[in-house]
Amino acid sequence: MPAQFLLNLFIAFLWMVLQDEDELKITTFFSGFLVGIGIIFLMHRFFGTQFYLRRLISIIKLFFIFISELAASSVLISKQILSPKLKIKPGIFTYKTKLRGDWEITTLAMLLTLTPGSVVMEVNPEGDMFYIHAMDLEKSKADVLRSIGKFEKAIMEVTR
Amino acid sequence: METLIIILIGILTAVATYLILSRNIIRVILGTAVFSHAVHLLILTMGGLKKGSVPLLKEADAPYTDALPQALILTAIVISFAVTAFILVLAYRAYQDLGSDDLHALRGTNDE
Amino acid sequence: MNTSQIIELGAALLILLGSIMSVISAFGIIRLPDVYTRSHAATKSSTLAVLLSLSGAFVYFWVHEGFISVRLLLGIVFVFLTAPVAGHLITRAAYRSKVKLTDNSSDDALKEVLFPEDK
Amino acid sequence: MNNIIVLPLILPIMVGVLLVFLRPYIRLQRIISLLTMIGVACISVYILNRIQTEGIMRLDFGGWKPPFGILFVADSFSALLVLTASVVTAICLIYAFSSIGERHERMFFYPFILFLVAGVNGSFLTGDLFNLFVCFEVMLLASYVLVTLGGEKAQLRESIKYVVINILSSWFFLVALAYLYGTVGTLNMAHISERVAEAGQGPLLTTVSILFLIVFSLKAGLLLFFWLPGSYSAPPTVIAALFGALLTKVGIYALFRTFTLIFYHEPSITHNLIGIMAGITLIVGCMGAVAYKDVRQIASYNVVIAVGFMLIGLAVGTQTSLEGSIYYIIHDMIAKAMLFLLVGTMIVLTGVTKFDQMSGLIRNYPLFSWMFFVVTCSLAGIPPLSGFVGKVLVGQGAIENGSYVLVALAFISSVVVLYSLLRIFLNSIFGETIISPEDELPLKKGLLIPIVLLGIGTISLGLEAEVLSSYVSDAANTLFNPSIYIDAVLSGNK
Amino acid sequence: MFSVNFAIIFPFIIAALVPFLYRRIKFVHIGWFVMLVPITLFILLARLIPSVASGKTFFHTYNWIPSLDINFTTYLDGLSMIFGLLITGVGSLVILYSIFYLSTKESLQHFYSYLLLFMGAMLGVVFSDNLMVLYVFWELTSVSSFLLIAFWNHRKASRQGAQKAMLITVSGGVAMLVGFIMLHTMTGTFSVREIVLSIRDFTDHTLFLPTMILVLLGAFTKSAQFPFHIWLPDAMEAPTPVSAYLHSATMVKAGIYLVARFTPVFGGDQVWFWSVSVIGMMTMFWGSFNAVRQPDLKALLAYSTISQLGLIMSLLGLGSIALNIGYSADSIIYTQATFAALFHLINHSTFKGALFMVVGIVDHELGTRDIRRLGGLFTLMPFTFTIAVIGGLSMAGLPPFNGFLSKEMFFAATVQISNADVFSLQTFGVIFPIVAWIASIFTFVYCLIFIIKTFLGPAQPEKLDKPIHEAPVGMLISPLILCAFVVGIFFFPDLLGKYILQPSMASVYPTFGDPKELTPSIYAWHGFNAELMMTIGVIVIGALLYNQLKKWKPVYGLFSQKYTFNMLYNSMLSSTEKGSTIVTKGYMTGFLRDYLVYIFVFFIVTVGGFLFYSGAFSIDISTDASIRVYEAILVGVMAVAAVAMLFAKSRITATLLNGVLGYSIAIFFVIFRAPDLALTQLVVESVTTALFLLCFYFLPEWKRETSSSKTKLTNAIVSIGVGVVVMLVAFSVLNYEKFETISRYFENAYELAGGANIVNAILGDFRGFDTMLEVVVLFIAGLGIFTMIKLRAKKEDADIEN
Amino acid sequence: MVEKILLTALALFAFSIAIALYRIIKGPSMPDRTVALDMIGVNLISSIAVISIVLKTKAFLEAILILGILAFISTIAISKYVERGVIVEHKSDN
Amino acid sequence: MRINDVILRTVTKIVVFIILTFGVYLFLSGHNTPGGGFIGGLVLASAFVLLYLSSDIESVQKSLPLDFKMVAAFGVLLATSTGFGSLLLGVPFLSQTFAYFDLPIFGKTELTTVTIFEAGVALAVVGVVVTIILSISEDE
Ligand code: NA
Ligand code: NA
Repeated sequence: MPAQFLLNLFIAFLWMVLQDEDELKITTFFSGFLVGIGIIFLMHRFFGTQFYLRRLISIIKLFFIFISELAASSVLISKQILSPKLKIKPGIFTYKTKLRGDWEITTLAMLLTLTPGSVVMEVNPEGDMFYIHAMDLEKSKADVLRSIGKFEKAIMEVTR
Repeated sequence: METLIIILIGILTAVATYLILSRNIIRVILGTAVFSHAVHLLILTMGGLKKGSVPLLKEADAPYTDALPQALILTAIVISFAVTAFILVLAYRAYQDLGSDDLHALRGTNDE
Repeated sequence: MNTSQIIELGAALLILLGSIMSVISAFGIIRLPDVYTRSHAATKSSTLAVLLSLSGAFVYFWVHEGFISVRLLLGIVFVFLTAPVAGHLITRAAYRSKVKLTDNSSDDALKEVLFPEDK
Repeated sequence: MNNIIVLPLILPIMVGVLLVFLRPYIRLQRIISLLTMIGVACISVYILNRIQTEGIMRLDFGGWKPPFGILFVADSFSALLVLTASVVTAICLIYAFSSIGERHERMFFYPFILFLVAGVNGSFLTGDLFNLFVCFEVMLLASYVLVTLGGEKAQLRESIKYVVINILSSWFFLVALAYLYGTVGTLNMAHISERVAEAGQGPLLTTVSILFLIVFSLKAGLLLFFWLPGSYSAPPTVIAALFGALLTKVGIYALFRTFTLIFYHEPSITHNLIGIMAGITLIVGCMGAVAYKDVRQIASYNVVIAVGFMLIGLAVGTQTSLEGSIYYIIHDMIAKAMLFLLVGTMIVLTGVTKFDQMSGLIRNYPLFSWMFFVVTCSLAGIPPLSGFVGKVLVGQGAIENGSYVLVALAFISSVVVLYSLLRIFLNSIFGETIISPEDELPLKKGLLIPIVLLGIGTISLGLEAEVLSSYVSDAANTLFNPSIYIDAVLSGNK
Repeated sequence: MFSVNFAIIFPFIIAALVPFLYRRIKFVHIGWFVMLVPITLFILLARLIPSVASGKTFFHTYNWIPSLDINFTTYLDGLSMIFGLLITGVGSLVILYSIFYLSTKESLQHFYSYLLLFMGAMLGVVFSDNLMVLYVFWELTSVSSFLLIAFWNHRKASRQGAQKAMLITVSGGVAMLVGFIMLHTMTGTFSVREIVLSIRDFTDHTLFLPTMILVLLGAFTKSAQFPFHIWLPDAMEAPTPVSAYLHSATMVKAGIYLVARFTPVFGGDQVWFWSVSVIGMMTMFWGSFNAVRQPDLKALLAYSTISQLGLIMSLLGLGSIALNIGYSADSIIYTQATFAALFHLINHSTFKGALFMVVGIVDHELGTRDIRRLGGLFTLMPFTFTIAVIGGLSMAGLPPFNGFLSKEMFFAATVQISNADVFSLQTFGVIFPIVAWIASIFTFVYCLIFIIKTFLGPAQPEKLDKPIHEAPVGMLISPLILCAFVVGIFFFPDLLGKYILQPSMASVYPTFGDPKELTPSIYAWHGFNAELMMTIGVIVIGALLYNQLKKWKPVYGLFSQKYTFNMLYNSMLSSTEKGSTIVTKGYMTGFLRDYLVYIFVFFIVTVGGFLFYSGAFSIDISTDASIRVYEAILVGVMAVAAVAMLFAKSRITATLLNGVLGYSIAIFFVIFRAPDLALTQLVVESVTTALFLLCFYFLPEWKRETSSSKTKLTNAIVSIGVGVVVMLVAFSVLNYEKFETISRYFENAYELAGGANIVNAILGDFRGFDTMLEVVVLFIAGLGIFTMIKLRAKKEDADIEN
Repeated sequence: MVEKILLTALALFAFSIAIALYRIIKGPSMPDRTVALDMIGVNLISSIAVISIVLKTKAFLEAILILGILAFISTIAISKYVERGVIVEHKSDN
Repeated sequence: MRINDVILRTVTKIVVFIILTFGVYLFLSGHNTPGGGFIGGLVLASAFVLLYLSSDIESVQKSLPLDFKMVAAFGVLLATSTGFGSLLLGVPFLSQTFAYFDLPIFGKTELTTVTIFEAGVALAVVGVVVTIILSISEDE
């Protein structure tokens, strides 16, 4: 994978030189780098390894999953708040995660917490059990569990 | 605006005065904190409010708002921070050794 | 109305949306029954609100002054990074300092782990 | 280049910080701090003499011309006070060597003392009103630390009051500065003076000046001295001595400076108010001085009395009375340091605090006891000790001005001072010896020498008053004619 | 040429050397060396008598503080010569006497140091021309007297006596000092001679009368005049040589000297005449009246001294009338009073000195001074008895002793004054001879008591600890010499008159031409005139009263002990002390809250009061910047948060509310275009909140304020007052538009200081000095906090001193 | 138009702050107040962003980030205080 | 159940670096935009505060073995000695100079003695704030 990166740099440099400008500009270099990314993405199979920016893509993917979840559940919460009568039954439930390691756990916990309807209250000392507070246990537990599944998958794509 | 802020300063001052007259040391310290809020606003107001743009030369055009009071307040903020830190620690050290946070109990035994 | 003005208007509307979200979540912390549910409102809806308004500002400065504010971007990232941690810590602290859940809470999986003696 | 006039402030600060790095080397700390204070004293002598030949010295920090930058202005008044403060501190340091103990010394005692002096000297020298506030804070913070240093119960108890009241007075100071800036729009004292004169002071500026009066009165212990007796009797002897000698003087200096340089247009209001306050201060100070048996309390109320006395000179406001006050301030710095060292040492030697519990110290510690007698006479203004000249001149000025009530109070107060100290002398120093030779604590030379040095100071200052007279009269002249100061600051940029 | 300045300094130098000499010289009484000082000075002075008698004066100046017109100027004239001779002459005799009186076990080095100190100071008083220097020495006499009275300071009575003497004489001295300063204010000089020359121009000055009274206060306290006489009996705690020297012959006469010296200044004034003569008369009467009832010989002599001082004082008062009338043939007659005063001054020193020494001998040899234990000593103590008789009869005013002469002149003066036709003396003048006569009767009585009860009658050896025996020769020499003078002056008074008194009359009446005219010839016999009749009356009635003493002594019981001046003095001191304690502890409550209330109230009253009183208050909201909705809401938030702090039930709520305030202020800093401030405020507020939380760990949760509702109401009123005053002044300041601020200058920050951020340029450059010190402040606080936490009081240390 | 929208938004943010203040005063529990304080911080961030637009200045953008940082730190501190009383520990349990 | 601070610690690891970078930025840019020694120092200090909050004194001290008192003292010394330099040069105390340089990487750069002064300020602020917090926290 370092080879891919070096190549990308080379492409960017080349791009810059090819522009034949009066002075060396960072912006030119940057655009060359973007061009290089495109080229290498197309050609990465020739290296026999994965595309070196795959993680970036996964991150972006994770981000979008998250944004959509956030928006959806925000609407939900707003409705609940603004409904003339509060009809919620909050509660705490547990979830045992497949994820391991500080970074994975933290990321999942944060995503869970950010999506409305759930807050991670505790992580057990072993780091594999979440205690989650749900805004409306009966209705949103299913939602939350679905989201968790999506998040876990997306996270593992990034980290593993 | 100036009138409003000055009234606010008056309220803050009155509150601070009431707090500083308390028996509890923490209330007294909070009183000093509110006092400094009030005076920082006062310095700014006395220097004239909203009379110009942000005092950054490259950022905006003249006329600029009076920068000198701002510099003075900055100094005052830092000093009052130092003093607050000191008196807080003093308060708890006094509590540790004298066993009270009530200034009535910290009256002191003048002789006779 | 040229394009940049339209975009500016869009940015302003984004901000307005953010402020409305903010008020809603503010209502949330009044209406909702306990600290745990309130923290839902606070950590999420207001995160979204700040996200919206900062994005609006970012767009505005980009369009209006051609200025890409790294600070605003950083601010957005920062809010994202910290808001959930804050929510997590507050609710944990609340529970550990024995702040009660609202009466109509249905389930409490933590109670047996943290305060088995209260059962 | 007048850079030399910043040294009385910057030298103690830098050395103080350096000493933090030298924390384990106590002997080295002692030597360096003493040398610093001696150095500052020498520098101020040099400054004082240069002022006589070249006029007021001024240093524009960063080269920014007044009124835009901050500046130090050294006139004879400031330089005299800086000199006295440095000398007294140097002597007190010697006392500290044998009294304060390693625990304190290891806990940055010397840096704090140096910072205190730096703040005091800075307050004397600065020509900028906001900078005066900052210098006050340097001094105050150092004093907060020193008053609690050691953490005795009484210290903690009294220091809370001391700190809170000083925070309040700093707050008033800022409020006053805000008002002043809102009216005259400047911070340089000479420039303020010019603008106030241009506006003819007027009711609003007079109102603001009263606020300044409150601020500095709190510092000086003029009428609003409630913090003083407690906080001066709680800390270790040497710290109390430095407080007694230096702290109130800074407030007094500020009162003199502001009400001669800036707010001198409405003396019928401001100076009369000062006079009333000084009069009441004298009365209640006198009452306090005879109300207690605790020797430190007595000493503290003597500080209050002296404050009232010195301020009479300002209230009267003639050149003679100003001159008298200046003499008296210098005298009081030396004599009060001496008094506090003496009473503190008495307490250490006897283990009790009230004069009726002590007796016959003169048999055990004759020289020490005579020093007490000297300071008693000196503070009572008995000639030819140092208090005399100031007393006469203040009286003379007040009589010339027709302020007879103040004259009466001032002179009666010196009898009360005599009485209050004579009570200690007769009961503790004289009388049956109750300390048997085997119980007698040795009086270390290190404790006696500084006291004797101060004693020599007060005697020689009285006998050799002429040495000071040209400086003092120049100082009074500058105070009496504000244009001298203003011209030196605002015209002829060097 | 011998300088008088040297005469003054010389004793001081020796006084300083005595302690060192004392350590070196063990084999012989140090007094012998000390005695050389007054002897030398006496001889030096005596050599000048002829020149002074011929009208010459000596004047010498050493600069001391020339810029303040305070110089060490001495002036030797007739008046000062009398005193100089007395001081050195009696001084020599007293030291001689003391050599035998004080054993070498006493701390002689102190004794003689003090004595020399006194001698120098006393010489300084009488020779100084500069009033300030005179005052210096005046106070030094008080100080040295204090030290001598407290010589046996382990005795409580000694200490109390010393304190009383010092307080009264120093107070008088202070009053006199003020008088001197006033004189300077009037005349522009501190020189007595110059004042005498120029005083005529100032007699109408408003300060003239106060000055006179203040100077008299100094004189009266020093000379133990009624009602300030109370210190003198207590001063008898001093060793007897001291009593003989200071408290009869010299120091107490400093007041007399002062009055004599200032007679040419104030003497023409009616007030001067009345106060000096009446106070003198009262003192004379009161002293003699009280002397009679004293069982202690020394106390008897003390009251007798008071009485005699009164006599001299009144004579000076009577004599001053001549100055009012002016120099004329008629007025010469009144100067005789002054002449008598000076004459009696010398006589008194001789016989009273001798009498004190007698008492000293009795006390020293027999161990008591109580006449109830004494009697019949004359057989075993013949020399002492002789001295006592000579001195006592002289005091009683009998021939052939000098007291007779001056007493007669005194009577003559009182009779003359009653015939004067100024100051309504025709009506009131008769009081003088009457009082003089009555007082003289009592004087006669106590003289008899002194002689008879001590030396005659039955001896009471059983009441004495020691056998009755004559004193050693050494102790008798001095009183015998004095007795020689007592007798000698009676026989050769004109010698004294010509050489000593005549030049001093010139000092008192400088405008009266040739002093020879003022110097009468003194005769023992001048026919049967009024004064002789009076003297005979005194003897007859006095003898009768003595005889019937037991019958009328209960009269003294009428003067209750409660209402004596001594009691008044004591109760004044103790009630001052008590009152002060009550008042001081009344307001110095130790409660921080009270102190703060005082300060706030003072602020409200002075600043707020003056704001309205002067009409400085003004308000104008028309120039205000506009208010936006969000600004208004934020102001509301701050106001509510602040007020809510008052009602917060827990400290952390209040802390959070304070945080809200801090953050809101930051947003106002944003609104008011202060980015640096906003940043700083935000960080500082957060760190402060964190500090609060850190410290809360060590502090308990706060309790409800349990103050009374009255306290709370006061607090509320004060708080609102402070808020309102701050606000109103702020409005007025805002409306004050006279000056442009200086900060336009900083807008060139980029050119001047290379910074585009003006605030930062101010902080880092224009006002970098503030910033530097601010860092120091922060550093001190940090270091101080570290120290406060790490350096704790040792548990075992007592809570007295570090 | 844009300005009016922005000022409205500002008023709404300020209104949210006022509501949060009510929660701080009312409580009842400390975590409630913490939540509200956090909320005030977040609204202040938004407000500063909007004010920057209104004043047409970038001078306050630093303040936004700082406020984010500080709100976070304050929340941690208060939570720890509520939870343990100690906010800085000597030595961690684990 | 023991508290598991994993989330806090993990996030802090990132956040602290953001804050530190930002602090340095604020300190350096203060001459032209908001910031400067004080604010920079305060922000840096808050980074340390965050470290102590999320972890504990002992472990922070292990990876950051600084005596913050000395840091503060050094800062004060630095700030005052820029003033002292002017004494040696014979210009008024605390005279600051500035100049523009063309530096290889940074381009046209302004270098001022104020920067040294402000560095001293920043160090002092960091040192003092951390000293205060540590002193209190270490108290028993
Ligand atoms: Na303060
Ligand atoms: Na104004």
